[in-house]
Amino acid sequence: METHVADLGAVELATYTSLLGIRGFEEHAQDLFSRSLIRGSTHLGIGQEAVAVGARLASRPGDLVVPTYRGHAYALAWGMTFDAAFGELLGRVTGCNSGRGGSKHFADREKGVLPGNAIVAAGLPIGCGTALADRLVGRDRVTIVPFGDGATNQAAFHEALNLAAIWSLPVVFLCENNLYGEMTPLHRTVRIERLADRGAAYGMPGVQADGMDVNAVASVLSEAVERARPGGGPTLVEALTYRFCGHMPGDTEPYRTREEVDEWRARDPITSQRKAARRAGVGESEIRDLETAVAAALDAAEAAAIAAPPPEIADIGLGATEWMEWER
Amino acid sequence: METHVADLGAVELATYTSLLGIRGFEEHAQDLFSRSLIRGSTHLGIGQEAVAVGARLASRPGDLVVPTYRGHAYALAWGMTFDAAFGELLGRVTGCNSGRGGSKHFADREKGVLPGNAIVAAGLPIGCGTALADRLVGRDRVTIVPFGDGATNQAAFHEALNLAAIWSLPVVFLCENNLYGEMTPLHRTVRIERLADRGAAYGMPGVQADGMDVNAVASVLSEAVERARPGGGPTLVEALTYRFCGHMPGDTEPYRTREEVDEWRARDPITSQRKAARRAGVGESEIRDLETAVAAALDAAEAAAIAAPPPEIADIGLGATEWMEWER
Amino acid sequence: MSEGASRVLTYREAVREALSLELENDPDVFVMGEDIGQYGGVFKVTDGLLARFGPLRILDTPISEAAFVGAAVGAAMTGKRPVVELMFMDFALVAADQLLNQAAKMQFLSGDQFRVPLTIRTQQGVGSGTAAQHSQSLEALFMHLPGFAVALPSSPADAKGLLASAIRADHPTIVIEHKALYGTKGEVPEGIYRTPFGQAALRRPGSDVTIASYSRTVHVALAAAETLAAEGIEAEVIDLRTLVPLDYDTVLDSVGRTGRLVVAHEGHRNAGAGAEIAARVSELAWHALRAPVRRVCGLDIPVPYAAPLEAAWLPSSEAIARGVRESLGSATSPQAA
Amino acid sequence: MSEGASRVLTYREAVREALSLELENDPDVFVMGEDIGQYGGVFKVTDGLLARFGPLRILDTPISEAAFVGAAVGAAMTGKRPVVELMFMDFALVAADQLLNQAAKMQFLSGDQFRVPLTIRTQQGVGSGTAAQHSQSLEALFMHLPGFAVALPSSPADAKGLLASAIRADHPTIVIEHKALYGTKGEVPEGIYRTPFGQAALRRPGSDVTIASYSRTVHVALAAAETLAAEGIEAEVIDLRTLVPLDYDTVLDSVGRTGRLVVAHEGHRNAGAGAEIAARVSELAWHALRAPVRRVCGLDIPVPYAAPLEAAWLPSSEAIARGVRESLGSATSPQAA
Ligand SMILES: Cc1ncc(C[n+]2csc(CCOP(=O)(O)OP(=O)(O)O)c2C)c(N)n1
Ligand SMILES: Cc1ncc(C[n+]2csc(CCOP(=O)(O)OP(=O)(O)O)c2C)c(N)n1
Ligand SMILES: [Mg+2]
Ligand SMILES: [Mg+2]
Repeated sequence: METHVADLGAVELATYTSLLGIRGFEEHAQDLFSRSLIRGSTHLGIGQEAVAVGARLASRPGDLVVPTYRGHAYALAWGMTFDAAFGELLGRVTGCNSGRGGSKHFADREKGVLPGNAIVAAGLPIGCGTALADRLVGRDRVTIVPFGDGATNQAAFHEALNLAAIWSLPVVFLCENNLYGEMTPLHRTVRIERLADRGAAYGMPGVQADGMDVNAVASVLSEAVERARPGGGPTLVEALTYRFCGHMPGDTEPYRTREEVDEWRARDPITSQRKAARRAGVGESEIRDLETAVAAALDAAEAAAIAAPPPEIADIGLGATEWMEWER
Repeated sequence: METHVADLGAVELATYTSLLGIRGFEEHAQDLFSRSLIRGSTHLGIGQEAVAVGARLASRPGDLVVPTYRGHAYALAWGMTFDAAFGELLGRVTGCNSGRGGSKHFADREKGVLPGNAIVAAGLPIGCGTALADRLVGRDRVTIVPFGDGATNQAAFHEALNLAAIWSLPVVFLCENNLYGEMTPLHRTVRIERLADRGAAYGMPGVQADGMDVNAVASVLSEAVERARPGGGPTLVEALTYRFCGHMPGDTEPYRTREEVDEWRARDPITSQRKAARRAGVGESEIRDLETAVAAALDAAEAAAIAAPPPEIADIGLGATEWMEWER
Repeated sequence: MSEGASRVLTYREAVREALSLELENDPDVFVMGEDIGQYGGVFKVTDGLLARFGPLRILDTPISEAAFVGAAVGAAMTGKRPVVELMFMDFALVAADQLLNQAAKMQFLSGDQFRVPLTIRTQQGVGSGTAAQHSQSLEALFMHLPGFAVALPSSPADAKGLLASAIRADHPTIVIEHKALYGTKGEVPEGIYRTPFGQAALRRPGSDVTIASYSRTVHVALAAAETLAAEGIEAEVIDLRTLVPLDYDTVLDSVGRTGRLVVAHEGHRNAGAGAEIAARVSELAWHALRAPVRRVCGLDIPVPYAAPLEAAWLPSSEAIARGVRESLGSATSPQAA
Repeated sequence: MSEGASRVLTYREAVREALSLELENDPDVFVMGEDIGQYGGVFKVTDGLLARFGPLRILDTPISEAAFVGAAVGAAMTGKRPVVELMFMDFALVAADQLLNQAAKMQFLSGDQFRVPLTIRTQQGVGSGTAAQHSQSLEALFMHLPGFAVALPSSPADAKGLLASAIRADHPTIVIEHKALYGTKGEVPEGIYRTPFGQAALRRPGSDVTIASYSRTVHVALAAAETLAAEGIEAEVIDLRTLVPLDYDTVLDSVGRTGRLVVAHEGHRNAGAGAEIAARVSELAWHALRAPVRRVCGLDIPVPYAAPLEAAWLPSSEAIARGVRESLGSATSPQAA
């Protein structure tokens, strides 16, 4: 892949924009939750943005993603609009799922985003299925399935990796190892050092990537994606990352130290990417303008969502199948 | 382990007796099925007997076993009487489960045999649980959990091995790799060469054993059992074996060749063990007498079971919990 | 429903024919399951399909129900029409998350963005001695949690026609065959036809009492009706065919004429399909009912192995006849009357 | 039921107290689940237990529900009394095999050789916006498939007493808490007491209509009863407390006096707990009933996220009051009368 110097600046800036938009969205979500505007819970990926953005960089337009409940970053990286995302967070009719799913279930059919899944590891078999469909049809598409470190102990992980391996499905399993499954440290729930090594049980390559570095993620994933695409089979990619925020609002974080968090914060992918853009020749003022524009776009989308109406009760049957009945 | 020459003969003869009894029982079951005296189905382990008997040799009295639907061999190796076994096969009140379970579910609480499980791999978590109970109580007992090659693709296998590994449970996972899961060859459902290698995904030793050789099984398993007992953690043992009979009555076996079956039959563990007993100094006539005695015992138990009554309909609630209701 | 000629087929052959025709008809249809390809299925339903349609349409899977049901969900969400064979209904419990949390909910929680035209084919019920973990009837689970349409054919013609409808549906469907019916025979129309969901079939007219049933128990109910006819009691036997949607119109019409309803099925009674039917009909036909709705079901304990216990566990034709007699014998109107 | 003093505790604290007392009382009791140790549970129910009882009694598990539920089954079969926290009832579907094919059937299929004194503790229901995969009420599954006793406490006192009973039972039990109740308060007796299964509680006497409910919906029903009282309608509110076994005597006694029954719960209506209650009471109280049993339940679609939809999905006090009014307004006797 050759890139001219001028292009490089644009590329790095685009990546920065994407990261910045996601981070900003998550911070808005934090704030909206604290203002009781988000119902239930919300699982943010602050600190982990480089993995989703790297995944997008490594994939082609049209490639699919099957996110989890911690899935805002993927939806946005795949092109979901802020309007659709804020609308869903707030349960508005303008939301990507018309307010039916909320934070955990962001979906965007047109952009290739399957519904975020709130059952740990349930997206892995589903991702095998989208890949299987593509293989059967002979379609040139890859599915990326992100999930957490804790998910590698869930039943569906095992069956899905094996199925994908034996059928050489065009899917990439992307483990976001943020060291904790909810509040439980990974070392208490597995006895191995590298989760990537679990690929070997299926005859599948397992590789690690620095999940705090968007380009590192993109390059490791590119290889996996481009192996998968022509039928070379799936890969287990373990991105080493960290969430700066709690697992969910209210998480008191007794399971980790301030120092640990600070160490990881020092590797904030947003900060690094800003530097990368500058190194690639983008001027400080151009970056500032961009930052202002992103912040404004977020504010505007949030305001629009707050002002948008909730779904009509009369439409409660949207998405019901033809044989469901919902009169009382 | 030192054994005197005279003892060695007795030991090899005892092992031969155990193998012979199991083989004979399975052949009786085949015959009973063909005479429509066994209902449903029956999954026999003809050819695989050395694994169960080896497991018994490797364990101590009191150690537990959690068999599958292909579990007659384990029940008998663990000391279940022929009467209880035939009784259950035929749905008699004299059966080990009082006729409630049938061929798939042989259980013998006193002998340490948990109910055979008819859901593939479901016994693995249960075996973790008996081992966990022992660990919590500080009891010096090991649980052995046999299952098939196909079961290693089932969800519960994964979760159970991981749980046992992280908690160092006193359990041994004993995979009877007979090359087929029902009618599907293993190489079509996994992409690795050795199933034992799946242990590595859990930080657990994985070892292979010649499943046609009772002493090979016993020696590999002994190591695993004696590592597990004092808290050294679980092992995945893969016994390479073969069933000479079909998966179930009516299996037309299109998935394998006559030659393949014959090759494995040449390694029949019963024949080998007979030779081992002879080599250890047991006389031909002693062996003949034993064979006659075993055959007679089987015939007598079969006849007794055929003559035994089925459970009374009035007792249909045996084993129902206190809050079940079963009037119509 | 039918067009053109018909011939006698077994229930098994009828299912196979539906699969073949839909596989021919639509390249997006494919079939997945354990031992369904080379071996043709442990009940031999899919025999010959691999040879005919090849390994990209007929997929043998590992023993990984959660993965292949989940894969079918994903494939269905992106345009395919997978037909999954679950070898025994009991194994739905190892794939319950994919079935009931995923397939059943994807369309709704995505705000109607993704549809799941998935068909699950399975078999259930008491055969002969398959015992507690291979004999269950689990239709009530799929009835309770909204998402699946649920069919339980009792005849070869319906086994074909309902499966064909299921495969064409744009929503999750489960077609629950009965292991004891595979060898039964009946007239089956040739060619493609699709038996609509939500249309019960009147299997026997009668004026004294209505028996509503489905799957194998329809035949048991018909036998009971014969016994009763000899006693001068004319039972109307309705084969519900699908439980979701359920054709209450036909049931209510019949109860409007007979004033009495007995529901018979093999699944457990407690909170089973019969409970819903009894509750709904009691509400909707309150004025027509001359006796409480009776239920004759599988007992509320696991299925035992031994033959006499298994027989006692099942809703026999004698038990159904007794239910009818009790219905006819019981007080014809509430106290308040 | 109670002895000695009592004080006001939250529902959460009451559950924790039951766990503490049973852990103290019996060394065979241990507790297992995700994030229940160091973190004290995502609903903070088990807070402090690890510090008090140590890691051999309070076990943090991996995210492997099938394995740890199965391990609890095995441990229970060999003499322990495990108490498993399933973080959300929805996750029962990833452990459904161990719950419903294994725990529920081991005693029966072993011919009474093995008992399974296992307790599952979980929480379910609509909280605020937990959406389709974290809001389900799945009690009907455990009611339908025989094996588990099923309790759904509505008050702190019952949350403690029913859990204590469950832990002492020699059979599988599931105690289903409600996520929206954890913060609610009530008088809770000190010390060990065990609220028997199968004994409903009369929460409000009334002569015009009976409302049977359980879990959070009891409070909704009581609110409906207040509304109705203002209209001159006196509703008797029964808290069933356990669905298996179910105290039909108390319900029938009440219906014998009121002649009318409304069943209210959050689970789906179709083939839900209310269906069974309606069917059974219609059969057993046929002569006493002056109107068909009505049901007011969660809608038969998945739970939506948006606030107004979620509220519309739930059985509100207004909906329950409407059900009561319809019951009172509907014809008082069958046509045949
Ligand atoms: C089957 C299942 N079990 C438990 C949960 C509750 N839960 C939600 S997120 C989570 C932690 C998952 O950890 P990990 O896979 O590491 O992902 P992360 O949240 O760290 O991104 C758990 C246990 C669930 N949603 N589904
Ligand atoms: C969860 C589940 N899926 C499918 C089956 C049907 N089934 C019974 S035995 C069997 C094959 C198991 O193969 P393997 O584990 O190799 O054991 P083997 O029978 O060869 O001893 C299958 C698929 C089952 N009982 N349970
Ligand atoms: Mg994590
Ligand atoms: Mg095998």
